[in-house]
Formats: sequence, structure tokens, C-alpha cells
Amino acid sequence: MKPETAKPETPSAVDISATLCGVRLPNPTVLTSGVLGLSHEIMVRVARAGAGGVTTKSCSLKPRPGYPNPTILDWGPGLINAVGLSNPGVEVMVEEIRAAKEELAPLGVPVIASIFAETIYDFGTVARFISEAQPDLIEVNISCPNIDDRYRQMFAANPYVAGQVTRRVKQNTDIPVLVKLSPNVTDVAQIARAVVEAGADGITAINSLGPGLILDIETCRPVLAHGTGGVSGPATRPIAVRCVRDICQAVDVPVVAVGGVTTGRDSVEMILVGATAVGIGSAVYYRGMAVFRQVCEELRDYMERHGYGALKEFRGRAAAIRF
Amino acid sequence: MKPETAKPETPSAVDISATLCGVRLPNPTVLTSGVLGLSHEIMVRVARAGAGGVTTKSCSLKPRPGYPNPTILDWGPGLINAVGLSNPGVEVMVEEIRAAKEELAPLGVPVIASIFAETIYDFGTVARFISEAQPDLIEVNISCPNIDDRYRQMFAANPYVAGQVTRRVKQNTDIPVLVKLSPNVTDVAQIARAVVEAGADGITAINSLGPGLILDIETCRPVLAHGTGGVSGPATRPIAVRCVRDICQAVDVPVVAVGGVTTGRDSVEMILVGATAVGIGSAVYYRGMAVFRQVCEELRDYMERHGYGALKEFRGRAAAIRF
Amino acid sequence: MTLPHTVRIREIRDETRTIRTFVLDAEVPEAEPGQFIMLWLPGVDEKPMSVACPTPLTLTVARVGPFTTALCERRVGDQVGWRGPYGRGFSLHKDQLALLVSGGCGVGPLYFLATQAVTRGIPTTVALGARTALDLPYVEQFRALGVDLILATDDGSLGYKGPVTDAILQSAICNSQSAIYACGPEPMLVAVHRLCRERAIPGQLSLERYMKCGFGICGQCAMDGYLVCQDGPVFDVEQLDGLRDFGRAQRSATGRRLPIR
Amino acid sequence: MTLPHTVRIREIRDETRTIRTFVLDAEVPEAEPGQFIMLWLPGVDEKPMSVACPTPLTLTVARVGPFTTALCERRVGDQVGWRGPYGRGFSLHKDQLALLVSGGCGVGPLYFLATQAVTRGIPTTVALGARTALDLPYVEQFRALGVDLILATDDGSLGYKGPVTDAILQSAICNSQSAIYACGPEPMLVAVHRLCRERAIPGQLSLERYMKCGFGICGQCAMDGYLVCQDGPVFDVEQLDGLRDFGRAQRSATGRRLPIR
Ligand SMILES: Cc1cc2nc3c(=O)[nH]c(=O)nc-3n(C[C@H](O)[C@H](O)[C@H](O)COP(=O)(O)OP(=O)(O)OC[C@H]3O[C@@H](n4cnc5c(N)ncnc54)[C@H](O)[C@@H]3O)c2cc1C
Ligand SMILES: Cc1cc2nc3c(=O)[nH]c(=O)nc-3n(C[C@H](O)[C@H](O)[C@H](O)COP(=O)(O)OP(=O)(O)OC[C@H]3O[C@@H](n4cnc5c(N)ncnc54)[C@H](O)[C@@H]3O)c2cc1C
Ligand SMILES: Cc1cc2nc3c(=O)[nH]c(=O)nc-3n(C[C@H](O)[C@H](O)[C@H](O)COP(=O)(O)O)c2cc1C
Ligand SMILES: Cc1cc2nc3c(=O)[nH]c(=O)nc-3n(C[C@H](O)[C@H](O)[C@H](O)COP(=O)(O)O)c2cc1C
Ligand code: FES
Ligand code: FES
Repeated sequence: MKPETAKPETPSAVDISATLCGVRLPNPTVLTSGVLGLSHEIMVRVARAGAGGVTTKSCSLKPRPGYPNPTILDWGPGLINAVGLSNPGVEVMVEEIRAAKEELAPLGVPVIASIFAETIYDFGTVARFISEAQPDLIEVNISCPNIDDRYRQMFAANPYVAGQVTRRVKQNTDIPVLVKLSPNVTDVAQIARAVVEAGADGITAINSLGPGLILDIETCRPVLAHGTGGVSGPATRPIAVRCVRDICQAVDVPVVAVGGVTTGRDSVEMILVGATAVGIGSAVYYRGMAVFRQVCEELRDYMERHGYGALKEFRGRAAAIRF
Repeated sequence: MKPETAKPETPSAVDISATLCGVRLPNPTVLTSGVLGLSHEIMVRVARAGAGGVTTKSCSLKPRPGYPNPTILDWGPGLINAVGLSNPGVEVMVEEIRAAKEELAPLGVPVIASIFAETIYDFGTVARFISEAQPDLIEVNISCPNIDDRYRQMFAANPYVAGQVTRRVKQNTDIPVLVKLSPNVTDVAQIARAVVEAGADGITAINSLGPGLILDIETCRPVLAHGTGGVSGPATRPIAVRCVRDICQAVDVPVVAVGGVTTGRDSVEMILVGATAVGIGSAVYYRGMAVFRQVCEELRDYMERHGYGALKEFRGRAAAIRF
Repeated sequence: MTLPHTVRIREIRDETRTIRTFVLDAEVPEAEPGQFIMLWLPGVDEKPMSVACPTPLTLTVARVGPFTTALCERRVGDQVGWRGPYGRGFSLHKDQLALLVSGGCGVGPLYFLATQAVTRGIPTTVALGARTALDLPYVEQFRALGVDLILATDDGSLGYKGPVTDAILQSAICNSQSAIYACGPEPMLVAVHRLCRERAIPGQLSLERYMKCGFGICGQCAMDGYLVCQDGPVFDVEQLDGLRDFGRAQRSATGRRLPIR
Repeated sequence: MTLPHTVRIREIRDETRTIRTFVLDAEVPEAEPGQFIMLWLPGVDEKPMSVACPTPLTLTVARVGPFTTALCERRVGDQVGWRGPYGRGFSLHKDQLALLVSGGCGVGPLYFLATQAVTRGIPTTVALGARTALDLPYVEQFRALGVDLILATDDGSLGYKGPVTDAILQSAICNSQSAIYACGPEPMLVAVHRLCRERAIPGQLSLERYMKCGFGICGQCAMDGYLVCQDGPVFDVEQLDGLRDFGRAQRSATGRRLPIR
């Protein structure tokens, strides 16, 4: 398979490993949920391509076919998607995670299991279920912007509801829990406080932005079958950086910074505002699976130029600055 | 002065004029607030360059120097700005608007006066003041994302407050009032309903997105002196289109659609979801002042290809489609 | 930018009772044989279709279910969207005779490949398999190209009676002087794969898996460690050795692995 | 993308008691004489500065207030940001003698222009004005270029006693065979403008107005119907005829028009 396989890590004086809720990542780049995280073989391939951690596609109690296509499109400054949380269901994901863990353990690359549900109650059930596969971390997706009427509003839009979901998940697992937040709220720090008070061990931010809407002006129809979709990629980066900054100033748990990260520069930006790790999704489209290794190399170059030996030496540096 | 001056409108069968709260626009492109709207000479130049309407920079009771520079930067997929609502104060703007109206009346191009204030009460005072200049419309900016602590939260973030501001302004003027909304809320339709119930004659959406944050990784500082800033330009278009769609479905007043509009295609997209006019700001950077004439020509081409004689023939066509 | 381009259907041709060719008002000169586009029927769905001709963009479609049925209801002048081309196509071995093996709608990309082989002066044989004589597509077009033809039908109503993969065994050129390029139902491809490995014949097979993004980020098209939309749809036979899913399993829209019928 | 590039100060030279030259670790080969960059002092402000040399990027700065004072406190190796170049620069008339007229920190862009004129073989005279001999910048650099020099000081401590605009009246080349290129305090530019119009001398004047974006969207730099950042900073004398604000008013940070001192 492609060049990106099992190249030995380029040796370097600087240490870019990170520790996320007690879990070690060989490097801070994490495959974000919903991108390539459907099967263990591909997750293993992404890890060999250089990812420091992999997150599974969010899974639910029952299988979901998701929305018809188009579900994912490139509109230039970013991607837009309304996949509809398609997934094979928690039973299947348990098997995929088991298989992934087996192959990734030797590489020292942790597996993050992303879960979601349609009710607060079911979040607990899925969490208990997925824990059987012993993922290194559980990520709770309460922030998908592509909501059917059934859901009414994102769980992540309301601090009380977000807290309840977190509590329910924590009651059902001993595995450290990351809660994934949405940028589509007026005060993300408030939601962050709520989930941390409810017991979240860490936070992942941001989920995709919006929703947004793009029309095909010839047919007068939305280009996505679902109509609206979540915006991701470079176009969203300044919003993501601000959200991560707000969250890191508001709470004291590790944050996985996601949103438009495409280059080493972008990962540095996230770490400077306080991120512990960086999620990468859309950039897999822009730079291929090699993006993980490239971002790490660019990050190392930066650290060498600035004489940093480890990430903690500059993590949060910008958060300190008054503004 | 440059090519863009006083070229005669290219004659065409299709009529692209629009009527906004009873005010006629020769074409639907409007210079949006904060871009070039500081002096009457430049507003006149923009009108000669093809704009169907011009909006002044938002003005307040007292002059404001705004934030230090950098206040406006191009980050690739869009612009980011934290100007800090600098403006010479309502007294000066009254003079600029009078002068602008005098020169624009013959061109049939209306002037929209944008106002803001730091308290609900002051909004009324500024509205009364500015009305002396007899602008064709008043736009109430309750949605600037660059808020100092003093303001705490945007007026546009809370339906009750947004309604109160609208009421206060309406009590102080007989001129039709547009209220400018922010995308940085979880449910923009709710805010739209609130301001319309409070008497808004129309809505302008969206103000810039975010705020966003961009760091200079060499100095670990935000690139904007203020730190965070509002995001605008192409990167924000899908969010803007969705907001305009939500608003047009929720309320029954004319909407000036703003946010990333750069081409005729983009203006068509906004009109298809229900917009009456389109605001153009950042695109002045990408295409120069000629953008107004270019967008109109591209819009006409589309209408000719589709055999439309007037904007109303396709306005809202996409809003009808269930999604 | 890969938003779908909306264009009109310029021409529609019936190839067989179930296979129909659509010529679109679009040009994709950069497309290679074996590459595919995502075809969008607004309000219905968007699915992968191989390029049968790049200029004008031409697709040859077998009616098998809801999407292809909706497509077959489209008339000349109707609007469809497309984006692409995507994936890795066929690459002709210039020193080998070309043996193209087609089953069902696999004929589209192979016709495109045949035109390329002929222009490059590569001696070309095309083997077409179908249920009956009535189901054999593109026979005239291939004749017009002047390639050698091997026909096979399950009922023997035309040419060899039996699977096309048996028919080619008889052919004189089914040896290591040739290279095989195949597209069709996966069981047929499995047979071709076996044949290529037994006789040391270089081979390239075009596979199908359920696709959503088409450009390598959703993971829906995963087959073992491959992304069929990006690493494929055309694979060298070597790449398919010992795979768990080849010939056995494919994913549904949910991502669940289901046995191949 | 016009995010500021952060670079280090490579070298600092004192030109006079109040004028200092900063050489940055940056190259702007595309910059033309008269164009400017926005110079960012992180944590302080960002303001326009003319390019005195493009490679390496060199700025000559007069200490006049908070920003330029903060800049003058910077040392070699300190970090500053820059973006640009922006605006319309000077364009040399190739058939006219060049007469460059500088007041105060206007010398930077004119030195850049002089180097260009000399390389193009255009006979060049540079007129420098200042308060005293101690305030005359770049005299040695211009001598080294081999251009004719006209010096003027208010106190007569060196060269002509009086405004540089009077000094050039004496010069043999102050006629329509020449073109005048001027940069300096606006009252000086007003005098040059009058001179050019009276004697039918083609002239280009570099103006200053309060700038924020630097690229034509904030409107802060408006002078009558012009955007100085984009239509200027260099204007032909014809463009300045009959303007309300030229020589009279400029905007403050709020956008208010204030009389020019
Ligand atoms: C790279 C590639 C190229 C293709 N080229 C052609 C072609 O040129 N002509 C042609 O007729 N067909 C082609 N196909 C197959 C075509 O995409 C399916 O026949 C079509 O999607 C069936 O949809 P349906 O709703 O009509 O049938 P369904 O009843 O939905 O499905 C029938 C079969 O098609 C498969 N299928 C359904 N949806 C998809 C999907 N989104 N992606 C991939 N497979 C799917 C199913 O697994 C099933 O095996 C190609 C497929 C791929 C992957
Ligand atoms: C196109 C252009 C090129 C310039 N090139 C040079 C140069 O090469 N060398 C040099 O020394 N100076 C140059 N200047 C002037 C320089 O920008 C100002 O001297 C500087 O901004 C003063 O800031 P301050 O805080 O030190 O002084 P302040 O006390 O703030 O102001 C002193 C003077 O500078 C003006 N000024 C202040 N801020 C700005 C601003 N943001 N934009 C424009 N003018 C401002 C004020 O109106 C006042 O006239 C240039 C200005 C422009 C517009
Ligand atoms: C195609 C696609 C599918 C996604 N699916 C999920 C998902 O199932 N669960 C989830 O938490 N986030 C999902 N996301 C959001 C991403 O995890 C990520 O938060 C977002 O894309 C921003 O990161 P990026 O800019 O690097 O893509 C998805 C994003 C994309 C583009
Ligand atoms: C430099 C700049 C200044 C702005 N100032 C204002 C303002 O004073 N009042 C206001 O209502 N909106 C202001 N805006 C927001 C714009 O009016 C507009 O809503 C936003 O930029 C989105 O449109 P665009 O993508 O076409 O720029 C400003 C935007 C920019 C880029
Ligand atoms: S179809 Fe999405 S990765 Fe292949
Ligand atoms: S400085 Fe902003 S328009 Fe000139």
C-alpha cells in the first residue's frame, strides 16, 4: 500500500508526544471522528501514516444508513457535510475497535470511540456497550449540526442538557470521557463549564460549523441531499481557534482542538491557545493521509527553530496574553 | 478617477431593480456597513461604480477611535476585522448623509444609515439624531461581534433585548428600520421573530461571523490588536445563506442578505432563499469597487439564461423546497 | 472545488433491455479509462458511474435499483449534476496484447479503454459476457473499432455458452504475452483474478464498493485496507491477493459488511 | 493572504537626530518606489511606512509620536511584522529630467526612486530640505549615487536658507523639461503642486492620510473622492487640482476631518 505506510518516525531531538487524560499519544495529531474511522483496517493505515491517535466514526445503538448523497462536498474554502451520522451500530463498532486496538497497541496509538444517541438515556447505554471494546477514550458527540426535527436542538446547545448527557455517560463507563462541543452557540465557555462540572475528563472542540447551506442555482436545490450541512476545513479555523481559546480559559481539562487544522502552523496555533492534541479531518482531503506525518514534521521544525524540547513548553502561551 | 466612474448602465431587457421597505433600489447590490461608508464622496463613488444602495459605517452618539491596528486582515478564505466600531459620531455622519443624499438622489441610489449604541436607551437617541439627515432607511447594528467587556453580550444574542432595541428605535423615527442580525446564535429565526414583532420593517443578515481568532505563531500574539475579530468574506457564505433562509422562512419582511457575496452566482443564491437585496463588503477587497457592476452583470446573465424578467420571478424559489 | 456541475442530458441510447447510455452536455478531457464521476440526480441521490467516454461525458448504466431506475426515467434535456473524475484508472501495458473482459455494465469503462488501446496500436481483444444475446451491449461499437471480439452468453443464444471467463480460456491470447483488463460483477472478477495468477498474466480489475464522498474521506468504500474510491476502483491483481473482502463482502450505506450475492 | 510576516530587525542606522533607518530580514522585490507597507509592532500598533529599499526591506522613519517612538526603541534582532506592498507608486517619465524634492522623512521613498532613475540613466537632481544641517538625512547616500544635490535648511546652517521649494526655483532644471517627484510635509507638497501647475511641470506627489486596512476597504484614508492607500499614495498633480482636503484636512482615527497643522 501507499508511501505513507510504516515509515520509521524521523528521529528528532524534540519530543512531540502528548498525554490526554492519562493516555499517551506518540504525537498530538488525532484522526477526528467521521473521517475514515469506519473500519479498523483504515484506522490502522491512518495510524501507520502518522496519526498519534484515531477516533472512530460516531456510532449509535442501532445502525443508521444516514442521508442520501451528496453527503460531503468541497465548496472551495472548506467542506460541507450532512452524512446523517450513518454508522453500522455499536455492536459492529465494538468489533472494529477491538480489532483496531489489537493492531494499534504495538504502535502505541490509542483509539478514541466516538458515540452519540438520540436521547440522554441512550447515551449511557451506548457508552456501556462501547466500553466492552475497551477503547482508550470515549468521545461523546453532542454537537452534530445536522439535526433532524426529531432531535429538535443539539444537546450541545444547552448547558443543562449537555451536563445531563455527560453525567449519564460517566455513570456508565470507567473509561475517560471527552465531550465534543459545537461552535454554534453564543457562549461555548458556558457549555464547557457545564460538562466539566458534570464530570467530563476532557473536551473536544469544535464539531463542524453552522449548519451552512449551499444551493445549486441551476436547479434551485441545495447541493447536499439533506439541505443544510456542517462546514469544516480551512474556512472554519479562526472560529475553532477562538472556541478552543475560550474553552481553555474557562476550564482546566485537556482539550482536543479540531477545526481546519491543515498544517504544522495550525497545530502550533491550537497548542498556543491551550490545546493538548489536535484533531485532523478535512485536511485528509486537502493533503491526503500523509497530512499527519507532514503536520508533525512542520510542528517539529517550528519547535526546533524556537528551541522547544516538548509541547508543554509553549502550550497555552497565547492564552496567557490579555485580550 | 478610475474606470468604475459613471459608466452608463449596460442596457438590458431584464429588470434587476428591487424595492426594500418601500424604497426603490436600481439594482439589488448594496454597499454593506463598515466598508468605505465613512465619507459621502466615497459613497457617491461606490454608487457610480454600480451599487444599488449604500450603507454608512455604523455611527454612535460620540466619536470612537476604535481599536489600534491591525484592525482588518486578509487570512485567505476571508477577512477578519476588529475595527472597534470607530466612527466620527452621529453629528458628523448627519452631515455626510445629507451630502450623500444630495448627490445620490439624481442617481436614484438610496442611503442606508447604520447606527449602534452601547445602551438600549441610546439607540433611540442616535436614531432620532440620524433621522434629521433623512436617510432612506435606518439599519440598526445590534450584532457587532467585537464586544468589549462593557457590552458583555451582543444585543442580537437575546430575543428580548433585540426586541427592546428595535422598539426604542421605532419610537424615535418614522424612517423604515432594518435590524441587523448576527449568525453567532443558535437560533437566528427566533431573534428575527422578536425584532419583527417589535416593529422592524426589514432585516439585514448577517453581520460578521464569530468572533474568530488568528495568532501570529512567531510572537504568540493575535494578529489583530483587539485579539478576536469578526470573520467575513467567502469563508462565511454557506453560514450566511443558511441564516437568510432561516430568517425568510420565519418572518415576512424584506431581507438584505449579507455575507460572502462576491459573484452574481452568490447574489442569485441569496435571492433564491428569499433575499430582497444583497449586501457586499469584503468582495470590494477581492474584486475592487467594480464588484457591484460585475455582480449585476453576472446576475443579468443568469436571468437572461433562465428567461427571468424580474427578481421576484425567482425570489424565494429555493425556500419553497422542503429540506 | 468539487460542487456538482449541473448539465443537461444531450442524448440517450438504449444498449440492451436494461443498459442505457447517457451523453451529457459536459467535457472531461482529463478523465482516464476506469475513472469515475459522481452522478447527481437532484432530489434523488448521487452515485458513482464510470466514464464511458470523456468528450462529451458519456455514461453507460445498468438498471438495477432505485437510483438507476430514476436515472432511466430521465429524458433528453433533463438536468443532472456530476463531479469528478475520481480514482485510479486503467493503465495500458504497451508491450502486452490487450484482453478486455466485460460483464454487464462493466462495458462502459472498457469501451473507453479499447478506444485508447486502438489509438496506441495495441492489438486488442474484447470479451463480452451477458445472460442472453439481447443483453450483450456495445457489440456494434466494438466491431466498428475493429477489435477482436469474444462473445459469451449464459444461454448460448450468441457466442460461447457459459461464463465469459471460461470463453477466454479458449482464446489463443489468454497467456502471459497479454494483459487482462476486466470490469464486471465481482464473482467474474474473482475468476479473472484466479486466472491471472495461475497463468502469470498481468491483470487490472475495476471494483465497486458503496461510495459516498468519492474522494477518500468518508471511509465508506473501504475494502480491507484500501479505499476503493482513491486506491481504486482499478487494482492490479497482485493488490487483491489474500484480501478478506474481495469477492466476499461489501459495505452497505450504514458501513456494515454484507456478503456479496 | 496579507497576514503580517513576522521578521527580525537586521540593522538600524541613525540618519539624523530624529530619523532612523531600519533594515528588516525581508525581501520585497516587487515593491516600487512610493509604495508602502504596513509595519506592525506587536502589542503597539500597525502603521504605514514607505519602502526605502525593497531588498532587503528598508524603512526610514521619523520619530513623531507614540508609534514611531516605540519603533525607535526597538533593537537589532527584535521582531516586527509587515504586509504589503500597497498603493500606487511613482512612475518615472523616461524623457524628462528627474527632480526629486524631499522634506523630512519623505527621503526614504525618494532615495528608492533615485536609485531607479540612476540605473535607467535619467539625469537626476535631488533637493533635500530640513530644519538644520543636522536634520538633513541621506546626504552621503545621495552623493554616493552621483546625483546632483540641492540642500536647503530653515536656519541656513547648510545650503540654501529657506524652504526647499524656494531653493529649487533657482535650479536650472526647474522647468517643463523636468518632472518633479516630491514627498514630505503636506504644506511643502502644496507649494510643489502650485509650482508644477504654474510652470507646466509634470509632477507626482506622495501624500499621507490616516490608514487602517491599507487595501481599500475601510475608507479611513479618504481624501475627497480618493482612497489614498489605493489611488495613491502617489498622485499626479492634475489629480489634486481643486480638491477640498488637499493641504487642508485629514481624518483622525475616528474618521473626523481635522485641519492640517
Ligand atoms: C467506481 C464505480 C463505478 C461504477 N460505474 C458504473 C457504471 O458505469 N454503470 C453502472 O450502471 N453502474 C456503475 N456502478 C454501480 C452503480 O453505482 C450502482 O449500480 C448504483 O449505485 C446502484 O444504485 P441503485 O439505487 O440503482 O441500486 P441499489 O439497489 O441501491 O444497489 C444495487 C447495487 O449497487 C450498489 N450500490 C448502491 N449504491 C451504491 C453507491 N452509492 N456506490 C456504490 N455502489 C452502490 C449496491 O451495493 C448494490 O450492489 C459503479 C460503481 C462504482 C463503485
Ligand atoms: C503611505 C504612507 C507612507 C508613510 N511612510 C512613512 C515613512 O516612510 N517614514 C515615516 O517616518 N513615516 C511615514 N508615514 C507616516 C507615518 O505613518 C506616521 O508618521 C506614523 O503613523 C505616526 O504615528 P505616531 O504614533 O508615531 O505619531 P502620531 O502622533 O500618532 O501621529 C503623527 C502624525 O502621523 C499621522 N498618523 C498617525 N497614525 C497614522 C496612520 N495610522 N496612518 C497614517 N498616518 C498616521 C497623524 O495623522 C499625524 O499627522 C507614512 C504615512 C503614509 C500614509
Ligand atoms: C465527512 C465528515 C463527517 C463527520 N462526522 C462526524 C461524526 O460522525 N462525529 C463527530 O463528532 N464529528 C464528525 N465530523 C466533524 C469532524 O469530526 C470535525 O469536528 C470537523 O470536521 C472539523 O474538523 P476539520 O476541519 O479538521 O474537518 C465530521 C466531519 C466531516 C467532514
Ligand atoms: C472592515 C469591516 C468593518 C465592518 N464594520 C461594520 C459596521 O460598522 N457595522 C456593521 O453593521 N457591520 C460591519 N461589518 C460587517 C459587514 O457589514 C458585513 O455584515 C460582513 O462583513 C459580511 O459581509 P461580507 O462578507 O460581504 O463582508 C464590517 C465588516 C468589515 C469587513
Ligand atoms: S467514498 Fe468516501 S472514502 Fe471512498
Ligand atoms: S486605509 Fe483602508 S481604505 Fe485606505
